[in-house]
Amino acid sequence: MRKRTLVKWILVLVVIIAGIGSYTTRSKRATNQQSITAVGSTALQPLVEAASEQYSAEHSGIFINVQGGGSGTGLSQIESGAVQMGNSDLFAQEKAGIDPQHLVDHKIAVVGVAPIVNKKVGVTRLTTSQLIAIFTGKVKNWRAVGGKNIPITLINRTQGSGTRVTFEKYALKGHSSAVAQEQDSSGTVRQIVSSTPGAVSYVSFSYINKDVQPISIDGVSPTERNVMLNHWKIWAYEHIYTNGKPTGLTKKFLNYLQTKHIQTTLFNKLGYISVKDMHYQRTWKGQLSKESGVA
Amino acid sequence: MNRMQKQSQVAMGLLRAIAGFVVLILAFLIGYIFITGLPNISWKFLTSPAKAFSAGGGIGIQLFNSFYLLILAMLISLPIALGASIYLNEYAKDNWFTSTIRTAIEILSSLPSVVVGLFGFLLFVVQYNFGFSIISGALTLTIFNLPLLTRNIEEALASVADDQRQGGLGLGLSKYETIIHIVVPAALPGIISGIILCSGRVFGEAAALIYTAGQSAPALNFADWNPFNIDSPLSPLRPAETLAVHIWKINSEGIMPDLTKVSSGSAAVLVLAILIFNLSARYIGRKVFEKMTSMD
Amino acid sequence: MQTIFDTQSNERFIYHFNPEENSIEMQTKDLEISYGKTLAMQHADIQFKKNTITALIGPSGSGKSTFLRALNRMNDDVATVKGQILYQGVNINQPGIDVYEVRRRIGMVFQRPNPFAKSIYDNVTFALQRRGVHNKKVLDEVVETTLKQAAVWDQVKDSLHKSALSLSGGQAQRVCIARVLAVKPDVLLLDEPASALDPVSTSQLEQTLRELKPNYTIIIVTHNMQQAARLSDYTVFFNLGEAIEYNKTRKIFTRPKIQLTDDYVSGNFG
Amino acid sequence: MQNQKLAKQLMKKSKTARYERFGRLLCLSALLLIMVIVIGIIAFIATKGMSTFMKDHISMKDFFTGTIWNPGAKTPSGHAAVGALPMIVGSFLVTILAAILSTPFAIGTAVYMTEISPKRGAKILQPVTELLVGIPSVVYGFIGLSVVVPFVRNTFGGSGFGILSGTFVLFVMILPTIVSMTVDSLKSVPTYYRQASLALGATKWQTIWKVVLRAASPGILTAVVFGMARAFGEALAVQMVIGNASLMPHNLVSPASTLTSVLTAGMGNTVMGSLQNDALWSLALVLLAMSLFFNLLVHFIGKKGAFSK
Repeated sequence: MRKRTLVKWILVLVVIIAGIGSYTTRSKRATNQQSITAVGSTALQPLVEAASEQYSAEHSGIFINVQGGGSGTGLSQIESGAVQMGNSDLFAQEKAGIDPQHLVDHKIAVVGVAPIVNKKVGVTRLTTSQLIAIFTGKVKNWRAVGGKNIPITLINRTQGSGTRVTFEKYALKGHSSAVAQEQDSSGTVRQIVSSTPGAVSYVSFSYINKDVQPISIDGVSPTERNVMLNHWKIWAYEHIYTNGKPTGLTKKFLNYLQTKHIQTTLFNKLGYISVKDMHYQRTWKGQLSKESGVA
Repeated sequence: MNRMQKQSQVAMGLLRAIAGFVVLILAFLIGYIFITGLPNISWKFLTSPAKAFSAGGGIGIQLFNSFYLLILAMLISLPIALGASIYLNEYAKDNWFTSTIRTAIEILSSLPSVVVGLFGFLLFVVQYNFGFSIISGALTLTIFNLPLLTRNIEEALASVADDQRQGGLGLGLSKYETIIHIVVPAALPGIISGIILCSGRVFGEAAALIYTAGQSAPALNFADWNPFNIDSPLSPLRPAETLAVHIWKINSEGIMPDLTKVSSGSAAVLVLAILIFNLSARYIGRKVFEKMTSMD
Repeated sequence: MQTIFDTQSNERFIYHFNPEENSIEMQTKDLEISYGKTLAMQHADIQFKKNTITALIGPSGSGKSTFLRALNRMNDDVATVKGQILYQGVNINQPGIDVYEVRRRIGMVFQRPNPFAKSIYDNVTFALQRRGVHNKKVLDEVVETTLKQAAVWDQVKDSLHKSALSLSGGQAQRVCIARVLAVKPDVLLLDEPASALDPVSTSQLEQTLRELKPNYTIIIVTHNMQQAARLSDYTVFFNLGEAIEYNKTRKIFTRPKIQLTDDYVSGNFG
Repeated sequence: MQNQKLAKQLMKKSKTARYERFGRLLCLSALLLIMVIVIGIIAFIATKGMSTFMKDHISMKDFFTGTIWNPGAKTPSGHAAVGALPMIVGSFLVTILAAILSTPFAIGTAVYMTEISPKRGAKILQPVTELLVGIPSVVYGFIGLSVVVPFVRNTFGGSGFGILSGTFVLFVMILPTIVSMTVDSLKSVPTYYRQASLALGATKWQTIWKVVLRAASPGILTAVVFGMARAFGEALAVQMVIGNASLMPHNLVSPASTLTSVLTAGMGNTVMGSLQNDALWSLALVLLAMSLFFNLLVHFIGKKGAFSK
């Protein structure tokens, strides 16, 4: 018993010494390390994360912490100043409960959104009015729009999701989708559409793969080229917001995201469209102006 | 009498069938996870870092994070849960106040973990400014874990026969000494299985961690074990995506081409890890128990 | 010698020792025990003589175990105890008394053998270790003396570091007695210590108690009237929460003063 | 006098007594810490959840009886579209059905593990059930999506998404919890109960049914409550198979939603402090209130059971 007490004290001592030792010998980098945090949109997360890794690799002692959490979280956290960058799929103005006054928008990329259907419905093209009829629940069977005799299963993204807002605004011309199944992630939506007969939903271009059938609207197919020319109307910006003008590391990193190197390599891999390649710009209210390049 | 015997036989048969059916379900589940997952597991998969959008990513860091967070969360929550369950089981009088506490704890355990996660987010990440970090995650997991752990330990303590306690008291020992040195060791098998149960839950938890430990796993320098350096694996202030969070993330937003492979492989690794964890915890528990019951 | 005959009812007879006699180890005065609102024991005025064995007998629910447990305040958490409990003249049922010290001096052995999930050695030395005795020599000696006193040394001396859970009932019970002896009590309280034992173990246990008598004051609750008759010097008969008769054992079993006692010891009820 | 010396010795606070006070305090503070956390979370959810009614002035009636969920918008009849009824009904149905379905299975399995074949139970079933607790919900969800949903679609019709699929997935998910806790409570029934019953000539089945299960019933009830609690709080898995549509369920195979699924899905997409966000916290508050209700109900049943025994 007494031996045990001794052992206990020795252990405590060792831990303390180890603690002091490791504190004093901590790497010199630690003292001049810089770290910033980006939070928000899960759609933008992979891009920012990949860019931050490259940036950290190129600049030692820099630490960029990229988290998801959703656009709502991104905007609330940047508004409250808890983080340095807030990632969002939507304009801050489009989001209820956000005061956009102090927020500075940095449009990082453009994503296209396309309707997708289960491969067995036998439909590859629709008109806008057909699409609206389907999503508002007026048409209930694929036969009515030239497909097979399969009932339509509607799958929505969650209310407030950027993809859904974009889709309702530009594909359904402002109509709200009928109340139906909701899923809160693109991956799940794709999985459900690919496995459920008669399912229809919408995802951003990067999620389209061989398991699902993308739909052309009014004869325009969902391609990046068509988005750049605004022939394909269903697209949106990916934003990084800062609280006030960006400074220091945040500014450097945002600039880094705009470099040609990143925009050509990472963007292509992820299926994003560079803002520079766009022939048009759009305000949050949807007004178009024929200008290319970044703001 | 004969009819009774027959009834008993039928009932026994039914019970066996039920148990068999449950085993079948469980076997199917585990089989499904392993069959889809195991072929994707390789040494490289287990050790290399994840890739966001190209094939061939691994889960090395996530695996380490999962274990590290689990250990931290357990280190924090175990003493608290033990103390609380001792109080509830041994000291608290059986009155409305105690039952209110019990009810409150039970209710807490039914909250969706995302709520606990958001609570942790607002408290630790934002309020205390710990950021998306291991420490935020571990504290949130502690909150998530405490109710069930307390409950399980209390159950284990309650199953120790009263004469053990009286034996201690009859020797002039304090209640506390009796509990710590006699009741707790006697309850150890039950406590360990409670810990295993909770560890499994913690290990597989995603929603509570998304907003606290974060969903990114920056590269770690496995040569540097100084917890004060931010790229050290031990650093409590680095963000740490766990395996369960990783599975959740790639399933919901992943765009890498080998998504299903990574996802099913990760799930199999997770289940495997829990299996190994369970077996070793059991083994250690038995050893500890043997040690306590034989030699000092 | 002085006896008090309860004149209020002819149904009680409580033997009292001469107050000058300095050999009373324990004594209760007007003890009243209740569980919540239920009264479990009242008017208990019993004296226990030093270095004797006193048996407490009575039918189930007569309060004998409750009474025994009150003597070293084991009932503290569950029951309310009123009245005085004198131990060597000191009232131990008063606030400020350190119950742990009381229980050390007045040890208790229980109905079912309850060895701890530890080795035999640790079972015996545990309480001492908790009280800060760590000297191995001292502990070894205590283990040997107490196990010898409890008459179990020869059977376990080669397996002291084996788990006490592996012992048979009789051996376990005697290890439990050794465990109590290790803290050097003055009084031993035993609550039906033989009820879970076979006849051979029981007679060994009784022999052990006889051997302990010169050094300890022993109070034993028993269901077994033969056991009370052959083992004890004094006997208290309880019924329905009252001490009905207290006298020398010989008298209780041969010439009880109270009819109820007669009925009980001759097996008419209980 | 010797008497006084002894009295002094007995009146002195011994080391043991101090140790006892210290230990008791330690345990109490652990419990208080948990209480602070519990109260903190409950207060946190309550304030957040009440602000829908206090700050945003939504009427309770609209919230609890409305069937259209689109916070921020108006229903066609001009009320605020924060009708939580579909989710409440959905949560209720899924939880109750899953509990009803899994309780007999869990009890059967637990009885098998403790009464019929303890060896096999300890060797195979217990590790397996403990293993299952650790499988992340998202994996359950995906297995549900690829196995249960098609099964329900092909067997019962509909799209496969709905209460029924949710029930099946939850059934498997809460099974381990209920089984292991039931096993614990069965084990704590003293062996002599069984022996006494068998000695009276009761068959094994009668012993199990009339003695063991009866004696363990409070523990089993607790196990079921905990199972239901898990079902209640479960989000990710249910969300994938229930369809997650805030519609009143008209049958078991039509898409529905639960409080947790809507809550989890919506949290990241709303802005803290906005009506949309507050409404989600109100759902959390409802969840809290409902599990309180269940809890009290079971305690009540447990007490009744204890009396009739």
